Amino acid sequence: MTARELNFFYGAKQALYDINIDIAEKEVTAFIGPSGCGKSTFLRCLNRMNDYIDIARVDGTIKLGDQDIYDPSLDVVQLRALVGMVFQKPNPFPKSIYENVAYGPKIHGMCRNKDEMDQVVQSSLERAGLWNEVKDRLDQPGTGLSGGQQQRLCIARAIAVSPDVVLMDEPCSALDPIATAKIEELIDELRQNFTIVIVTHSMQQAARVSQRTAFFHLGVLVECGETEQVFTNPREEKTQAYITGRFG
Amino acid sequence: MTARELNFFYGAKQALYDINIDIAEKEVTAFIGPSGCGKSTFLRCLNRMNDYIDIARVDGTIKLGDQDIYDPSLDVVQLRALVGMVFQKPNPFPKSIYENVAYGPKIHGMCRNKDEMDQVVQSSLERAGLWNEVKDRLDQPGTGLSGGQQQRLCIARAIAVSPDVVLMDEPCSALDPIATAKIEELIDELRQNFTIVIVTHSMQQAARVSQRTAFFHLGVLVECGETEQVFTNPREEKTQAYITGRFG
Amino acid sequence: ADQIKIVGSSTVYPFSTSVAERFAAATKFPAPIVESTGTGGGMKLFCAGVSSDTPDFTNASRAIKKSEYDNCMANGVDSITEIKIGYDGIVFANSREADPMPVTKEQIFLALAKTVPVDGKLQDNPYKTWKQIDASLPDAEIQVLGPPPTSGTRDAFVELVMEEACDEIAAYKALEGDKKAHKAACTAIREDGAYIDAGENDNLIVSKLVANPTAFGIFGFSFLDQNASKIRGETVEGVEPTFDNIADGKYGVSRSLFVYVKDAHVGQKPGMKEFIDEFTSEKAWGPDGYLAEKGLIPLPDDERKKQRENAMSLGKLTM
Amino acid sequence: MSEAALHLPTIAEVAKSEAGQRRLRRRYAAERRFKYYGLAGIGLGVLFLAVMLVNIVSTGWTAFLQTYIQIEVTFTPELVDPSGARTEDALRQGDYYTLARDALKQTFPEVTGRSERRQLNALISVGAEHQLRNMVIADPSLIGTTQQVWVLASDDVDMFWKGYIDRDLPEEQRRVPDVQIAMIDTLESRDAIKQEFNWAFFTNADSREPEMAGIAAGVVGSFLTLLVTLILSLPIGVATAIYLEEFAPKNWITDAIEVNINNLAAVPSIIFGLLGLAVFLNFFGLPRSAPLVGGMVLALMTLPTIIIASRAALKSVPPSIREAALGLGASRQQAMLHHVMPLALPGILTGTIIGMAQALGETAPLLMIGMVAFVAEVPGGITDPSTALPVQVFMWAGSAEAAYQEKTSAAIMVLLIFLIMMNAFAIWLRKKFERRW
Amino acid sequence: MVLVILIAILGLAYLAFHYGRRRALVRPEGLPANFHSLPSYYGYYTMLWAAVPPILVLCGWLIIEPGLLRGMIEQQLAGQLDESSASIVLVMEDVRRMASGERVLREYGPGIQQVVADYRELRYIAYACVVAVMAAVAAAGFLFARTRLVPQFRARNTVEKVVMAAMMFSACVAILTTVGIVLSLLFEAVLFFNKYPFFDFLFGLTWSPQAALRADQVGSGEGTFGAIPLLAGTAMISLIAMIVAVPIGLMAAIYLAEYASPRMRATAKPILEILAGIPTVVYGFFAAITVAPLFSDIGSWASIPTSPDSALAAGVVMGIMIIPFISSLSDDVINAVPQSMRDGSYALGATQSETIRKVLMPAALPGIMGAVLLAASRAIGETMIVVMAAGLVANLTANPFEAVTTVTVQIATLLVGDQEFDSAKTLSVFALGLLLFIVTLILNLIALRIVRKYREQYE
Ligand SMILES: Nc1ncnc2c1ncn2[C@@H]1O[C@H](COP(=O)(O)OP(=O)(O)OP(=O)(O)O)[C@@H](O)[C@H]1O
Ligand SMILES: Nc1ncnc2c1ncn2[C@@H]1O[C@H](COP(=O)(O)OP(=O)(O)OP(=O)(O)O)[C@@H](O)[C@H]1O
Ligand SMILES: [Mg+2]
Ligand SMILES: [Mg+2]
Ligand SMILES: O=P([O-])([O-])[O-]
Repeated sequence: MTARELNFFYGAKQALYDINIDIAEKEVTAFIGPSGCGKSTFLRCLNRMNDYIDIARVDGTIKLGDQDIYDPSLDVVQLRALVGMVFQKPNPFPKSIYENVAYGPKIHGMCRNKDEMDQVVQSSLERAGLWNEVKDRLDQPGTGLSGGQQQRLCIARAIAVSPDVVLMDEPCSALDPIATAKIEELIDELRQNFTIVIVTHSMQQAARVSQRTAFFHLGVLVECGETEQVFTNPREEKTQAYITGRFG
Repeated sequence: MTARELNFFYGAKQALYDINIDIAEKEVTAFIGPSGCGKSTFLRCLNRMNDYIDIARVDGTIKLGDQDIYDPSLDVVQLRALVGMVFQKPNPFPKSIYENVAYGPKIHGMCRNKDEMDQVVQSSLERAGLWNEVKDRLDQPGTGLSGGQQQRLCIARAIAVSPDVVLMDEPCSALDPIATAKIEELIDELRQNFTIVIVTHSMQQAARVSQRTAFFHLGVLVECGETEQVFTNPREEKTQAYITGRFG
Repeated sequence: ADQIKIVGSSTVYPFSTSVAERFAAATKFPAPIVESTGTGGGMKLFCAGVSSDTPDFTNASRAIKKSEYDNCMANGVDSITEIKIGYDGIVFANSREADPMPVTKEQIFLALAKTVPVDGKLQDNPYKTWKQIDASLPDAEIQVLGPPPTSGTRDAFVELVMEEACDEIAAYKALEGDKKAHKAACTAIREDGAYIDAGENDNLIVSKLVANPTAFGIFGFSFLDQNASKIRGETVEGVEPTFDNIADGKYGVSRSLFVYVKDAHVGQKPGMKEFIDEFTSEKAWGPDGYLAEKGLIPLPDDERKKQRENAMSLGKLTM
Repeated sequence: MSEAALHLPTIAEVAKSEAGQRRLRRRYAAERRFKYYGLAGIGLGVLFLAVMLVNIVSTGWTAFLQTYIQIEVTFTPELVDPSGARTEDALRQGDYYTLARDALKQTFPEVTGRSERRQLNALISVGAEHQLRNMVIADPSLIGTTQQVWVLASDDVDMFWKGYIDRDLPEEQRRVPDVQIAMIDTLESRDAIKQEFNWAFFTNADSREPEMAGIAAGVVGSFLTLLVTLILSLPIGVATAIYLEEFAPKNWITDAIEVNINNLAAVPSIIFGLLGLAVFLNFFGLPRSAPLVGGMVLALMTLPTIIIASRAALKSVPPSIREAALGLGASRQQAMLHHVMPLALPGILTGTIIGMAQALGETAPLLMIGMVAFVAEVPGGITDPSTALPVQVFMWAGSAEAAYQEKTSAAIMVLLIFLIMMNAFAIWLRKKFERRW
Repeated sequence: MVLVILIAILGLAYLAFHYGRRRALVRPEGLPANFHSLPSYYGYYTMLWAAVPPILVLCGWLIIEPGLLRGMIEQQLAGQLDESSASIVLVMEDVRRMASGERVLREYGPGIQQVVADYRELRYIAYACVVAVMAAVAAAGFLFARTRLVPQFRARNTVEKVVMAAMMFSACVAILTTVGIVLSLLFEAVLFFNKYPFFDFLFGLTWSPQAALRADQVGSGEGTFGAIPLLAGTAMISLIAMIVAVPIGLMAAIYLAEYASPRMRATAKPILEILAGIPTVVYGFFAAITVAPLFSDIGSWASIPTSPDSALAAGVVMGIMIIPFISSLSDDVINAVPQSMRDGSYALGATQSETIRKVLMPAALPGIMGAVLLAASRAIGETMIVVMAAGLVANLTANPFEAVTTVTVQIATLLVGDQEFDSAKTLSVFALGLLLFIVTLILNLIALRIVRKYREQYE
């Protein structure tokens, strides 16, 4: 995905300034930056989740492949299927585990029959590393799982429609360290099949899971590059200041 | 202040285990540790703010000078005047700036007349480094200030009753970097007059402002010592792991 | 709390309030409070005792019952005076849009009784239309809206129409030996939907009749009087329910209305005597009086005189 | 990864396929339909409301006008004050009935026959007598003079003049016979009949004569009742809410209280009437028909509303405010009184007003405690017998005279205006003090 | 008299407050805040001790006064009573009036005049005693409070305990109300069940309270009181109401919560809520005059057995009334579903209606169920609409075009009916009231449980 000259406004307040970025395919890109710098806002621009905020306004282009995602001819419903999302707090639907995963394929009419659906559910749960833990209780509510399992269920749900890109907004910040480690492992595996964008507060986490890192500050994309390079040898002074903990 | 063999329970769940700590006077002590490790819980034990949680139960002793603060003969209201508190989110009363600062002295009957009160308000605001910014609008609502100013107002409010100890629970986590820097500066100044205990998520901040650091993990006080020493040469392996970002 | 307090029947309520209003305007006494509690409820309050918090008068759409009288006595209300104030015609009416349908009491009985004689044998009322009762009547479904069992109007209707008709029908003569069974057979009203209990609000009956021209209603004359443009009172036994016919006693379906006085309060509560005086004055209950205007059918002249004398001298009721 | 998964289509393929596009169109159609259902729901609700309002207003508005007739009155001393004492008492007892009749005779000298005279007398209201009486008492010098006086017409004339009675109907079917119509026509030709705004509707108490009936007693009765309700339910409700929300320990007693309150909010109002009858009237011996008892019953009914609203208001004050106060050494009650209460007050008031509005419209419990009374004088205190506005509506709805129908609707209009005003005030209050934390 | 005493007590309270406060203001030089609490708390403390005991005394006196005084002169009065034929109660009333200097209508002889004089004197003495006692307890309270006005005394804590007690008492009013309701119904209901067997009432299939009005009227006997037809009628009308209200209310709530712009929400919601604010008498009027004839026409046109006061008319109008209950409660419930649920669904490419139907509705279902049950209990207890628009005869029918009656209708009509008060007919009102209370109680308890569970789920 690429963004060009992207400006974003909440009413009169500008939240993003002239963002230009290329998000590499089948890699993990991490967004870091102090609180309120616009990471989540930008992430939500990528699958137009900001559409539902009345006062929000976007300027500039974001392309998925060759397709401008803000092009009126593009259907937002299908865009969201192509660009999945995982949230900060695990938010499984209050339905069974099976139905949670099957929800996406069902509404998009991706499966012709129950067998296909079963397959999709199973393979998604397998890819999310949850299958072994839940295969005997697919009909139990997803809300009954532990926090880490719930988050993996949400990831399974997101990848069940086989999207191109998966966006994750601080997916581990509500989890304990062990669950966090599991999710990080999973992200590492998933990048074989999906382009992944992850927002994180923890620089350690960014360093651990991402191949590329983008540093935001006050709505501006300060620096974007190989994770290795950004953390050891940042081009910008601000990045340097941030990662060494001089502010934030 | 000293705590001895302090155990704390939320109902059946133990949140703190055998805490023993001496908090040095006129110094800044920082509590660090991963989320949910009990930092806030312990801080709130120090001025008995946990009293109002129905299911909470405390075991062990905490002394302020020679006074056991959980002694039934001690009036909790007076304890709180001696041990002030500043919270994570700036929480000025929705009243004028003047009234915000004057509230503590008023309920404790500390001033005999308006003049005395004026003096207390002014000196508190001065010490909180806010006087110059607000002296012309003391009658305007405290909620109209910027976040950083609000937090300084809360500090002014806390020190207006001239407590011995000021507790701060992540006082900067809702603030932007510039405001954070100001508060940190202020804390540094205040320690001339007050004993300060600060909970922080940011190890950098702990390193910057504190003289002593205590590291909590899963309700246990793992290590407590000179900040310098804890960060450069921790005694415990867990501390080492935490400050180098291997978990949390 | 020095006003006169009146409770009791909803039927008498409009008349008592009329008197109360004139009384208040023409004298220096405060306006009496009139509460519509129903006859039974009124009796209970009235007989609760003597003291200025208890009612001074109660209205009734029937005479006081022995048990109520005893209750009064037991509670120290040892002297009450009965005033019969007039009649309330009970009419059998329907919408003006329908054709007139003169009826007899027997026809009404056959239409409404729970059991009727068929070929000399009593059985559950089989009639669905008026025509089945009598060939001269229209071929319309029987549908009669009337007062509920709780009401004094219903009671009077049963007595004056149903029982009288019943006495004329041969099939019931056989039962005469067993008084109880006879009564039961004569007074029970069918419950299969042809008779519709229509609540205490007679205005609603009127509007329901207007909406449904095949339906008939049973209610007090004053409602017919006020709604003459929309509804017609049917001729019963050849007599039309008009003011004069009822006053003359020609129209047979009417009942007496009463007011009871708590004698002990006369001389205690200001205005008691004057109120009785106003109620029993010609200007109020006479043929040209304002109560007649409200729909009260006056007593005959001599009866009025007797009632007034008895009332003014507080003749004590004995049972 | 299972091998079977390889056959599955990806979303990108599905989206591009013909079937996928068709499906998408169907989904959007469903979306639009669903939205219309929602709109229809609201529309139906609003439609019902509109129908009811139109219904009420169209029958009720004429009650705000009343018909008057001009007659020539000679204040004969023999009738007005036979004793010649000229004291107020003496003047009050004058024969205004005959005076009014004579005046009509004087105005229509051509009417002679007995029955026609009766029709003539029926032109004017009983109120005319009262009016003449009050004129004389106010100004005894009128005695002996002859005056042109506008007096209240009777309800039948009023109905006729307003067009509710069709003059083309056969005579026996209308309340106004031909003779009277002729008289009214005469009056019209002399400009001696007119319609005026019906102030009396607002200043008079109930009356047996529809043309004189007003809502003053009902309004004052409702006001007194609500006053009692407010005085009782507001402090008790707020104290309860504060206790439950801020101080109550979590135990079975608190639980019982909560369940009780929530249950009382949905207990049928008529049951509260039975409670009032049994406890307040029969057990405590409080006076019947009094706003005091009505207010007490309604207060019990309103309590849950106030408690629930107050608790919501208290809950919406962020805990940080309490913590701030407590952290400074305020006691819990001080924190409550100094900081939480002022912030919760708008919410509490909103709940209170809504509770009061409900209480204002309540009828059934008042029927049980004797507030269905004919009250011809505006009540002066909370122990005076009294009625209430909705009960007045109920009583008028059951009266025989056709003219009460428009009065009923008009009283409903007044009641609705009060209710809407109260609700609007509550909404305004909520808007004005709405705070996002 | 009482007023004067009350004013005196208030004055005393004010003085006591000031005294207490002043005492706490005095403090040794240079020692700020050495009293435990703020001065005004010492004021309140003193005030409570000085004012509450005399007020309690006064209340006690006012309760026993009439009986006490009357008892004291009744004997004397009885001796004089042959003078007048009026009952002792009335004479007593007159005596009290005369003693207070009011005029009475009756003429009384010197004997009674003497009683009046005695009564007046007695009352005078009694009041003097009471005032003396009050003064004594006030002084004692004050003096006691005075001994506690020392720095170590925790006045605030004590005052706060009193305030807390007052608040706890307020909280108990709700319980007292319920107890009052149950007792007031139970007492008379038991009388009813003495006359009529409990199980016949609960399971009887005929409701026909046609008790005889006059002794000679044997016919219908004491009446039959089987509650089933009433319950069935109530259920039918409520069901019709719910069938009208639930879809409309729910759809309106969904639109308001999910689609409507803030402007529309701000206007449409209050407008709908007016429907709930309209007095039920008005609905009753509307149902009886406008709606009932309409359904009656429809019924006859479709040649279904039809009654002019059909269950349908009352039910539909009641349904209209209930719309705002459903819509408001459901609106709250839908809003309580966390935004994260919506986000989750949108992020998977669901449209808004899919999100609502497949995610929000299932999530909100328990809450909506609770709302529906609460509204149902409202419908069951609604009185005025059915009193004016529903029937009075207890038909056991399933045809909504026919008339049925409800529990509340029977309560309202029987109680103001023609029967004596101790007849089974009138007493049955209380049995019905009890039944109604229990039914709605059960419904409410279930509904509240569901709603509570639901709230906890998302808290
Ligand atoms: N719905 C909204 N309406 C108005 N302003 C908003 C809204 N959401 C976010 N903002 C503002 O936009 C700015 C960027 O917010 P954003 O949530 O993107 O930051 P972030 O980098 O994700 O922060 P965090 O790390 O705390 O999640 C912030 O100043 C925030 O206050
Ligand atoms: N009111 C409460 N009731 C029950 N458990 C609680 C309560 N408050 C905190 N806890 C639990 O106690 C533990 C310690 O919580 P505490 O808030 O002290 O952690 P913390 O170190 O301050 O975390 P953070 O950095 O997120 O503020 C956590 O597991 C938390 O879930
Ligand atoms: Mg964010
Ligand atoms: Mg914390
Ligand atoms: O109210 P009534 O007793 O006359 O029916």
